[in-house]
Order: sequence, then structure tokens, then C-alpha cells
Amino acid sequence: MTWILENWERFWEVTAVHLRLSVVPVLAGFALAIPLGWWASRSPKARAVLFPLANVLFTIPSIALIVITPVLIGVRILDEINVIVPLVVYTVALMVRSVADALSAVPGHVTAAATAMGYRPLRRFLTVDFPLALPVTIAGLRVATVSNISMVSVGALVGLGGYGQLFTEGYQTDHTEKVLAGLIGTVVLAVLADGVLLLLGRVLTPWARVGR
Amino acid sequence: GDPLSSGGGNEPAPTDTIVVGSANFPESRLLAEIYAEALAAKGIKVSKKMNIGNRELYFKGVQDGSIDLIPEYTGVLLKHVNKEAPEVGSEEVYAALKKALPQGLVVLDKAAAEDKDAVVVTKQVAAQYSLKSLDDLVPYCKDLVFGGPPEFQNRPDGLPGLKAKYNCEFKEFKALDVGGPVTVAGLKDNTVQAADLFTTDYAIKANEFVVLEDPKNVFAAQNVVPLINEKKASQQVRDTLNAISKKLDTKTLLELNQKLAAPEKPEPEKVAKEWLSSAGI
Amino acid sequence: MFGWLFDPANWSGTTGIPVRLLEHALYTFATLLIAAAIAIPLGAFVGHTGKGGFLIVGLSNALRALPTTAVLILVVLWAGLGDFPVYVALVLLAVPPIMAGTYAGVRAVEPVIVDAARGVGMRESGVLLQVEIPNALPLIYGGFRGAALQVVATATIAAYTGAGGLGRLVFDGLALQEFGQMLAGAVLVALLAVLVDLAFAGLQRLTVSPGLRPVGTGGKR
Amino acid sequence: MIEFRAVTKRFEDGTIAVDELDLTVEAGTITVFVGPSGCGKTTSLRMVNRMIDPTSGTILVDGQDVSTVDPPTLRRGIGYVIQQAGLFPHRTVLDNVATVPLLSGWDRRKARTRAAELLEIVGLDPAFGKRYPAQLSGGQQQRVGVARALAADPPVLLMDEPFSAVDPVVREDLQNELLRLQAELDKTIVFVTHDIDEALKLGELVAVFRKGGHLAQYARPAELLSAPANDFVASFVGRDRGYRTLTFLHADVPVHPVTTAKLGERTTVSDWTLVVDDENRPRGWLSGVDGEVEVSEQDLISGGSLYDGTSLRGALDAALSSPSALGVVVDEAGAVTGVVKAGDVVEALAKARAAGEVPR
Amino acid sequence: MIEFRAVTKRFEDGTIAVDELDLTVEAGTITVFVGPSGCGKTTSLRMVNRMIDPTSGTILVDGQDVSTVDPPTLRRGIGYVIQQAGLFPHRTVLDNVATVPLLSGWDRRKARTRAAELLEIVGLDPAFGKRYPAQLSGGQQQRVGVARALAADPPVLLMDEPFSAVDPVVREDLQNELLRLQAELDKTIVFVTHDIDEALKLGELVAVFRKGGHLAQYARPAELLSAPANDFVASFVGRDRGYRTLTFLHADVPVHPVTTAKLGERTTVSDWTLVVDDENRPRGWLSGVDGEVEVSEQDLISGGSLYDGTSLRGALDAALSSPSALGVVVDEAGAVTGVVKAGDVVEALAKARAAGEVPR
Ligand SMILES: Nc1ncnc2c1ncn2[C@@H]1O[C@H](COP(=O)(O)OP(=O)(O)OP(=O)(O)O)[C@@H](O)[C@H]1O
Ligand SMILES: Nc1ncnc2c1ncn2[C@@H]1O[C@H](COP(=O)(O)OP(=O)(O)OP(=O)(O)O)[C@@H](O)[C@H]1O
Ligand SMILES: [Mg+2]
Ligand SMILES: [Mg+2]
Repeated sequence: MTWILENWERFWEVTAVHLRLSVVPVLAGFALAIPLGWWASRSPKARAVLFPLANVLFTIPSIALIVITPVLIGVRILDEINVIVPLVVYTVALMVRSVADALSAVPGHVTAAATAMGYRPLRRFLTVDFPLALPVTIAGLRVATVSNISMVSVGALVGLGGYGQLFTEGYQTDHTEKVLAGLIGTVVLAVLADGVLLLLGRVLTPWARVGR
Repeated sequence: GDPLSSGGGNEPAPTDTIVVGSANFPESRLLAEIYAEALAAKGIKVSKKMNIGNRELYFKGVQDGSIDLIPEYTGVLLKHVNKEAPEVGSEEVYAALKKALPQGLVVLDKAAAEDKDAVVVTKQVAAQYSLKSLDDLVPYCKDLVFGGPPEFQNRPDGLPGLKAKYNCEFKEFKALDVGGPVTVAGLKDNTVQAADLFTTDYAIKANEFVVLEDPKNVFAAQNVVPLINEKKASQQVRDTLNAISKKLDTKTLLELNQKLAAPEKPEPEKVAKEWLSSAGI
Repeated sequence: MFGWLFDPANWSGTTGIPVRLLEHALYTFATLLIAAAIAIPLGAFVGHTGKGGFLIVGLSNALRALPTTAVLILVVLWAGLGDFPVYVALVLLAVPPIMAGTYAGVRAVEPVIVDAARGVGMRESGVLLQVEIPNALPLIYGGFRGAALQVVATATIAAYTGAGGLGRLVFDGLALQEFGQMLAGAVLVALLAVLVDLAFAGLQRLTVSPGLRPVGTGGKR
Repeated sequence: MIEFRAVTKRFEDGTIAVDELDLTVEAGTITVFVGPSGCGKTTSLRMVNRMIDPTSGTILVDGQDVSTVDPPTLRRGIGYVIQQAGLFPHRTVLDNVATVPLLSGWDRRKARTRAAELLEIVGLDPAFGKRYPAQLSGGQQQRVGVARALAADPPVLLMDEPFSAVDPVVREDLQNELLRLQAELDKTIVFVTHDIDEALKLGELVAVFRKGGHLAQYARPAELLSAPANDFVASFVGRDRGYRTLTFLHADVPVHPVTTAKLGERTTVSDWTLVVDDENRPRGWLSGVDGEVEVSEQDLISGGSLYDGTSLRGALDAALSSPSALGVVVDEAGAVTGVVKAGDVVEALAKARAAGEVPR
Repeated sequence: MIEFRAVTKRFEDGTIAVDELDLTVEAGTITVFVGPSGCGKTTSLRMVNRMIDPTSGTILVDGQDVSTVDPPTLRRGIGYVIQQAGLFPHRTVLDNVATVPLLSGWDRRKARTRAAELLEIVGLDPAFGKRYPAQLSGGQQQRVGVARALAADPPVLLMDEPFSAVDPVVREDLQNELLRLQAELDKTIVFVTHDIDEALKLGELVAVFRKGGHLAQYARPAELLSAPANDFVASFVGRDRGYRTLTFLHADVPVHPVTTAKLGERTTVSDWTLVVDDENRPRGWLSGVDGEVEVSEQDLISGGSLYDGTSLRGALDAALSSPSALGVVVDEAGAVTGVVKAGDVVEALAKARAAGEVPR
């Protein structure tokens, strides 16, 4: 703790990086997971392909992804994108299943009612299915966000990674305080993000808390 | 295939800024800070990209222009660009390195400071087997567990070299980190009895480890040397960095490392600045 | 990669692929056992009593935030090398999904069924063990398989502390610039993950009551 | 008007849900589809708004072949109420009701105003508009479902077991409400149920389906009761057919005078005397006393339903339930106008039958 | 026997669910608790097996104060059937039924054998034993629920709206089944419903509750119909009270002879002639023809329910539903024994009333 206080500026700086590196992949991954999850919720075949694929993607060690990404998408090895892309991959792998489950759990009679009232498919998805899937989706998003905040540290491999830097440095110089500082930072950030999403979920889904 | 050998998108940083990088161990970090602070003091625009995980990544980074300048060690760098290089002596290595570097990359003057690999044992082990040099170790190799970085198993100046020159084969090899805390911890708790550490590592002194002499020169010279993108190596930059190398000897490096390891764990930047001003650069 | 993977030399000896696979599987298995022993009782108890649910969800999310590498480093710095730090890090990784799955599973058992269990004269322990947990099994397995996946994927970090497992192939491959070996390691990890998942899927089929599968003669409309 | 012309639906798995259905639903009436579970009621209904497309045959709504209309557009012009209401849990009651107008491009203000009106029409306090569906009771949700279907003022309304999820008391309310609404709004309504009582109560015409999607009988309720087309219909319509037929008969029954006495009055009681209050509303019967008595509350024998002149069924029940065997007849204000006798009802039925007023 | 003595339940939030309930359920009878939603029926029931503990008052089961018995033990001795059956989805039907015997320490073989017997008793093929609840229809699940409650042969059975989730046809089956079972097994049954028809059909005694946990009336069904204690009960019992009272009257109605003719026979028809088949079972009426005709299928006027001698209600309905106004009386084999007239039923009712057989 004293380290954080004494090195406030540095701590703040890595916090900012860490935040950026976790927010961007979560948003991008979420955006990608929505159509994929929708597909999986509609087609058992898509499920049969997407879910195992997501599992396998999730097991690829981050270092391997970081090495391969620049080759695949043609960015420089030390570019931030190179950390972001693997995190996006992990987020998508985590979120596809929750989005699919959330959409499948929307009561059939409600979607039938929407169709019967003359909704066209896209509008129905945006204004009925998706909002109703929000509570479950947000629960999944909370997990994905928190996991992401924890995974951002791998960026330290290419000299990025927010708190990951503190881990490396602390480790190399046998400086437990620094490692602990990074750890605290990560957990606090995660708990805060989790809380923000929880609140956001409440605000966005007022109906879920009323009644029985 | 080797994914690192194919090119990435090359979009160098603004030409007037020098991006200084470092590997993720304290000494590299410190040297990079010294370079950066010195250049900055000369009015050159500098930005930093520190603590890059390993050589594969940062060497690639220098090639694709992500960083322009990084402190390196002659021996390992040579081995990196040419796995088979046989040279061990300080001058030979330096000369070979200059030739072997790919187009666009250059090394400036090497410093006297050297931070080479060494086989290290604890005081107790040294006393138990009366060890001073690698020669003394030979009869006991088969009883001891050796710890070092994973690549030590295959490097010519690693296990193969020890076997070829000393006929020393250890009972077991444990892959640990690159002369870092894991290796130190391994020695301390006797998981390994001998290990590969770097000569300037302050942990050696702090833990009263014994560095075994290497009369047959298995370990190649490892002079500190700035690796730089040729396009960024203006005369002013060259002069500044060469001046640093001139002042930097092994003893200085040891002292600096000791400072870094002090209980209050000062920031490398601060240590770098202090040294630069005391050295008058 | 295939060259490395199919080179017979890499399939024998104490550092051969089979040994690495076995070590990796052992880490995974032991970790899951320990984590389950901690997480299932906790999740089940909180799910059963319905008290502290908010805490369980929050706690498991906070635990998920712990970067495994950092935990590993810390424990190494404190307790030294060996398997212990690896297990600490991996167990901390595996506990949240199992705990959350168990909690959600027990909570999701329909109140009518729990009511019926009390109504026929089961004691609280019977309600939990004979009714709630068997009915929660699909979700418990869900959490468990998620945890297994993460543990298999993350057990590579054991190599970081000089221990074995498939992480050796990845780390050493990287250090030696043996990309074939590194990729082989990655592929083997993925393969092991798939195998472990299949194994648990099989176990799930065997142990989850067929009555909980979405079948039915009448069919749902 | 909705016409089914030789409509067949065979699902992919081979199930024939509807088999060569020919049926015309008259404009401005409630037609009820009734039948046991799985007989194809829902399928028939859903083919009207193209939630399901028929395998063969044609469906016309107001003369237009529905298969030529773009489904969403078609559906916006047809109200649809499902079992469990199918409300959107994430929207307030008001927004639920405003759904179709908004889809059809009304502006938000106008749609909301219309929605608020509709809540009143279905008998809900507009204050409910701000609530979410989960905050309403089952019966209230059903009302919202009906309001939502009515919002764009569609000429046609499809209702699939809309009241099956509520308890019998509320259900009766909702049924009465629907009849009132229909009298007011004059929609063409197709109503699906598997409850024969509901069918007989609501339907101007009732289509009885049997397993396999066959139409067993399509007739007025009275006819179903008195002349079921076959054993299936007879058994489905159930017991009390004779008694229930009376519901649909409005033949005159002679109303006899009755001796009445006011509460608190002194009066001479011989046989059964009907005690009334100051507004001449019935309070109970007095009997078993001889000579002059003061009429007091505790001597009253209560019980017996009242006959308000609506149907023979009411008349007979009033007579049967009365302790005096005399059914009390009341006017709209609830004042006694006389009594009816069970024998007279039986007579009236026989007359109606002879006159051919009871369908065969 | 179950006794409620001044039992009150007030929930933590202040709701008074049951208010000073005094009531005795006789051993060996079905007692039905009926009332609108939220009136405290479930709460009353669940206090018997201590799923809920009363705030004050005492409940005795066969003379023993339940509050002195360990709840799980108490519950094993009291069968409990919940709405929607509440079966354990993860256990086979057989294991569901065997639950209580196993809990009470029977060995597995014996428990299973008993469970298989019970499946037969509730009218299920023992082959169903291997299925899981999800593979059964709603009605079948209800039967399993009843079997499970009966497994340990408890003297007391609590049933909370057990049939509310099934459709009316199946429901009627289940009700008949329950009456048959009760006649056979002679349990003390408390049955909760909010359907008054179900209550009147099943209950030997019916307790009508009203909001706030008050007992409005506790009486035999016939009495509820003919002499409701107050307006609440009268309106809750609903219309047709007079007609339905007839269900509970078994007075003799004169059976008149009837002219019959066989199908295919040549006969002289004057007025209404009942056409019968070779076994003398009714086929339909013949009328409107004069002189000698050959009795052929297409001349028949069918319709009309049959009277099998059970209650005045059946007799009246047979007469009312008959096209000839003559209700056909049949014996157990279905053969015609004569006809009844509606007027006679009305007469019989009057007589029964005069004799005090109709409760007030
Ligand atoms: N999508 C489908 N695929 C195959 N068969 C179906 C499908 N939908 C319905 N069916 C079958 O078609 C038949 C008629 O179904 P439908 O839903 O129209 O019955 P229903 O009369 O509405 O019954 P209920 O009263 O139970 O609602 C049933 O046998 C049903 O199983
Ligand atoms: N646990 C509880 N806490 C507070 N109030 C409760 C609780 N359980 C029931 N109540 C209230 O007690 C009253 C009686 O409930 P009960 O369930 O006994 O009614 P019921 O007659 O069975 O109704 P239904 O026909 O709807 O099942 C209701 O007003 C209900 O809201
Ligand atoms: Mg249907
Ligand atoms: Mg209840």
C-alpha cells in the first residue's frame, strides 16, 4: 500500500493503461459475441460448431496468440492491437455462450407475441429479444469483464499490460510490495467494473426487480 | 514455420523521436533509462517502451520499428542472430556481431561492462565439494541438479558447452527463469545445487553465492552494447551513447545493480539520472 | 509443428510428450479436486439457505479478477519454488466458476420440488443431498467444465516456476525459438482441454439423472 | 369476415394438425374454436395471421388472400391475444399497449394517449400504465393483453386461450368484459378455448374440433346442446345439456302475483309470504307461522336465486332454488314483480319446442 | 381426525392469512377447503404437517398436538400432494413413489414393490414406473403425485389444488378416481381448491373461506347450495344453485311406460315413439309421421341425455334435453326401462322439501 501512495503517478499511469486495455477488448468482444450468440441460439448446428471452437480458442496460451496475431493481421509486434486482439478472442469465447443462453431463455410466448404484432426480425431482436436477454447477458458480461481485467496483465510480455508491468518489475527486483500493488489494483479495478456493470444492469432492466 | 521471420506492417515512429526499449530485467531497464536520460539531456526527443518480455519480441520490435534503441549484450545478441556462432572472446564476438546483424540495425561501441553467464553455487555446496572453478565441479556433476533458463539446455554456451569442454553432465536440468528470482529461489531452497546466473546479479552477493571460474571459456563474452536502428543513429546519438559505453565497466554495473536492489527499491530512472550526473554525461 | 509433434524422439524419456501430458493432467485433476472440495460445499450451502448469495457472486467475481501469474509470483516469493504455488494459483482460478455454478444450480431448483421434498418428510440434509444437488448437477457440471477448461489452459504457467506440464513445451519452445515445439505445446493443451471436456461430458451423462434431460413424450410447444 | 377454404396443415414431422378445414367466421361476431388438447385449434388460429402457413388451401380475411400480404403488415392489422397474455416484461403496461401503434408509425404522444384510453376501455385504472407486467395480477395482465391487441383498432381479433391462466372468478369477469367490449366495438373475433362452458358463453357460433384437425360441428351454442352432431360432440358438450339449453331460450313464462310483507310490519301469514324491504326488494320467505305476526329478520328463510327475465334457465333455477318453490322475479332495480313456477318453465319449453324454437 | 383450535397465522409482514380458525375434519372423509385466491387455504393446510407453524392456536391430528412432533417424522405420516404434483424430476416414477417408504427405513425391494402396487391403485400401468416425470402428461403426473402421497399408507392426506394444472376432461377423470380411491382406502383427506364445482363434487363437508382467513361456512355441499350462510357464500357458490341442489337429492320420480319400436321394424307411429336396438338400448325418437312406417335410421331425432336413476338432477336434465320432453330412463346395461317427465321432478322436489329432505 505504501508503494501505491509513494508512487501515485506511476500507479495512476498503469491504471489508465490497464483500464484502456480491458475496456476496449470487452466492448469489441461483446459486440462480436452478440451476432454469434444469436446465431448459436437459433441453430443447433451453429451451437455444435461455435461452443467447442470457443473452448479451444480459450485454451490457446496468450503468449502464442500474441506472437501469431501480428502475422495474421499485419500489425507490429509491440503494438497495443497485438494485446487487444487476443483479449478480444478470449472475450468472444467467453461471451458467445452467455449471449446464446440468454437469448434462448427469452420466453417463447413473448417472442411469439412480438411476431404476431407485426415486428420484423431485426426490430424484434433489438427491441424485444435482446433487452429481455440483458439480465443474463450482463451476468456473463460481468464475468467476461472481470476475467479480462485479470488477463490484461499478459500484455506485460510486450511491455504493455498495465498492472502486469508492476508484476514483472516487482518480480524481477524481488519487490513484493509492487506485485501486491498490482494485485490490489487489479482486484479493485475488477470489483469497481463489476459494480458498475451491476448498476448498469439495474438501470437498464428496471422490470427485472419489480413484482415477485 | 517461424512466425517471427515474416514481416509485419512497418510504420516507424515519427522520425525525430527515438523509442528506447528494454528487456524485462532490472539491469536492462536501468541501462535503457541511462540511454534515454542521456539522449533527452541532449535535447533529443525520446520515448520509452520498457520491460518487453523476451528477446524474440523486442528484437522483432527493433526490426519493425516499434522501438529504435535497446541495450544488448554482445554474446547473446550474436547467438540470437546466428545460432551457430562459435566466437567467445570479447573482441571476436563484437566483430562477428557487427557482421551478423541484419540490414538496418547496428550496434554502437561496446562498453567494458560485461554481464555474462556463470555457474553459481551456494556457499554450502561450494564448501561441501570444495568448489572454486568448473574444473572442481566435474566429478560431482552427475550428483547435482542444475537450474537455468530453458534455452540453456540447447545453447552452445549452455549444457552442450559444459559437456564438450568440461565433460560435465548434470543429474538433472530444471528449466527456471533467465537469471531471475526463480533461479535464486531454487538455489536457496536447494531445489537446484548449481545454476546459471549473471555475473552482475546483485543476488549473488546478497546471498553469498559462489561464482565458479570458467577457465575453458564456455561462456561467451557479454559486453553491454546499444542496439539501434541505423536510421535513428545520428552522429549526436552515436556520440552520446558511445560516451556512456566508455564510462561503463563491470564494477560500475555491479554498483548500479546493488543500488537497484536496495531495500527501498528506487525507480531505475532515478538511479540512472544519479549515475549520469556523477559520471558527468 | 507437425515435424516436432511427430518426431519419435519427443515422445520418450522423462521430458517426452507423454510425461508432459500426464503432468499437465495431474495438475488439472488435483486442482479440480481441491477446488471442488472447497467450492461445492460453499456454493451448495449458500444456495440452500439463500443467505449470502450476493456475497458469493461478488466474491467469485473478485476471485476471478486475481491474475493467476501474479498470484503465482507472490506465492513463489513467499513460499519458494515447488508445486505449492502452482496449486494455490490454479485452485484460486478454479474455485469461482465451480462455486458460482453450484450456487446458481441449487438456487435454480424449482421451489415446488424443494417444498415437496420437505413435504414428504426429508430433513434439511436430505433436501440438499437427495434433491437439490442432484437437480443442480447440470449447472454444477457447467461450472466445473468451465473451471476445467481454464485450469487446463492456465496450468501452462507451472512451467514458469520450473515445474512440468505442457507449459514446458510452450515456454521452452519460445526460449529456444523452437516455434514448432511451442505450437505443438499449444495444440496439445487445446487437445487436452477438449479431451477433459469430453470426459466430463461423459461423466455428466452418466451421473445426471436422465429425467433432467430435455426430453419428454409429449413434446413442448 | 374470415374464410378457411380447404385449409390443411401438415407439420414436417408428419402430424396433420388441421385437415381440410372449411369454415367462415362472420364479421362482427365472436366465433369460438373449442376441442380437446392437440386438436389443431391454435394451428388454425395462427394460420390467419400467418404465424404458420398452411400446407394447402386458402385463408381470406375480408376477401383478401392472406398469403399475398407481407406477414408483418398483415399482423399489424390483426389483434392477437395469447394465453398468459404474452406481455413484454421489460416494458411498462402503457408501452405494452402502445406497441402496435408505434410499430405502425404513430408518434409516441398519440400512441400513449390511445393506450391510456384503451386501459380504461378494458377496465383498468390508467394509474396501472406505469407499472410493469410483473406487478399485475393474472387477471389484470389479461386485460392488458386485450388492450394491446385492440390498440391499432384492428377489425379482426384472434384470442388463443386468453383466460386459461386465471382463476374461475376472475375468468368470469373477463368473459363478461369481453362480451361487453364486443357489443361496443363490434370486432370479428376468433376465440380459442378448451373449456366448453366458456365456448357456449362467448360464442355466437362455436366450432368443435376433434383430434386430427377435423371440424366435428360448427353451430350456434343452443344447437350444440340440443342437437349435437355426433357422440363426440355430445360427450364433449357434457352433461346438463338439457338444462343448459334453457340458457338460449327467452320464451315468456307466466309471472304470478305473490303475497308480500314488509320487514317490521304486522301481517297475517297463511302460506308462503315473500318479505321485502322498503324498496320492494326481496329479503326472504316467511312460512310455517299462522295468524298475525310481526315480520322480523330472524324468522326469514333465505336462499333462492332471483330471476331477472333473461332466460328460461334463470327462471327454472329461481324456482328450483327457492324454499317456497316459487322463483322470485325482479326488475332492473331489483324490485319484486312476481314469482315463476318450475312447472311453467317446463311448459314454456314444451311450447317453444313445438314451435320449433329449440334447434334440433 | 384433524382439529383446528383457534388457529391463527400472521406472517412476518403482518398479513393475517388465517384468523382464529376452529374446524374439525372427520376421520375417513374428504373435506374440501375452498375460497378465492389468497384466502388462506394453503396456509391452513400446511399448518397441519408443520410446513408452516401457527402463530397461535393448536392443531391436533388424531388427538395429538402436532407442535409436539418432530416435523420430518410428522410429515412422513401425512401424505401431501401439491399443485403440479411437485415430483422429483431426477427420479423415476417408481422411485418418486417409493420416496417416503425409503425415508422411513423400508428396504429398497419392499419399497419398490409397494410403489408398483400403488401405481396400479392410482390407475397407471406399472410400465410407467421406469419413466421420468418429464415423460408423463400432466394428468399422469398428478396420479403419481397421489401415489407418492399414499405410499406409506398414511391415515391423513393433504391435497393442495392437486388437479388445477390439467385440462377439464382429465380433471374430471382424476376427480372420479379420487372418489373411487377414497371409497376403497378410507383416508382422512383435506382437499384444497378454488373451484367450487370441484369442492361440491368431492367434499363430504366443504369449508368456504373468505379473504383474511375467515371461515365463511362449513357445511355439506347440498346445504351450501340451498342455504348459503351469507351473500358471500351465495355468490361464491354461483348461479344454478337450485338446479345443482338436485344433485344431492335421490327422491323417487315416477317412471312412465313408453312406446318403443325396433330399428327396421314396421310400426304404427302416432305420437313420440322411442326407437331402440336389439338390446333395448335407446337410439332416438320418432315423431311427426302418421300411420305405418318402417323405422329407419334417418328418421331418428337424436339428442337427449339418459337418466340412470342416480339423482334428480339427471332425471330433470334427461327430460329437459329430450326432444320429446320425455327423459329416457335406462338400467345398468343401458336398456330402456321407461321415461320421466320434468313436471314429476319438480313435484318430487317439492315433496322432498316438504319432508325436510332439502337442507335450509
Ligand atoms: N411445430 C409443430 N411441429 C409438429 N407438430 C406440431 C407443431 N405444432 C403443433 N403440432 C401438433 O399439431 C397438433 C395440433 O396442435 P395445436 O397446437 O394446434 O393444438 P391445440 O388444439 O391448440 O391444443 P391445446 O389445446 O393443447 O393448445 C398437435 O398434435 C401438436 O402436437
Ligand atoms: N410467506 C408469506 N409471507 C407473507 N404473506 C404470505 C406468505 N404466504 C402467504 N401469504 C399471504 O397469506 C395469504 C393467504 O395465502 P394462502 O397461500 O394461504 O392463500 P390461498 O388461499 O392458498 O390462495 P391461492 O388460491 O392463491 O393458492 C395471502 O394474502 C398471501 O399473500
Ligand atoms: Mg393451443
Ligand atoms: Mg394456495
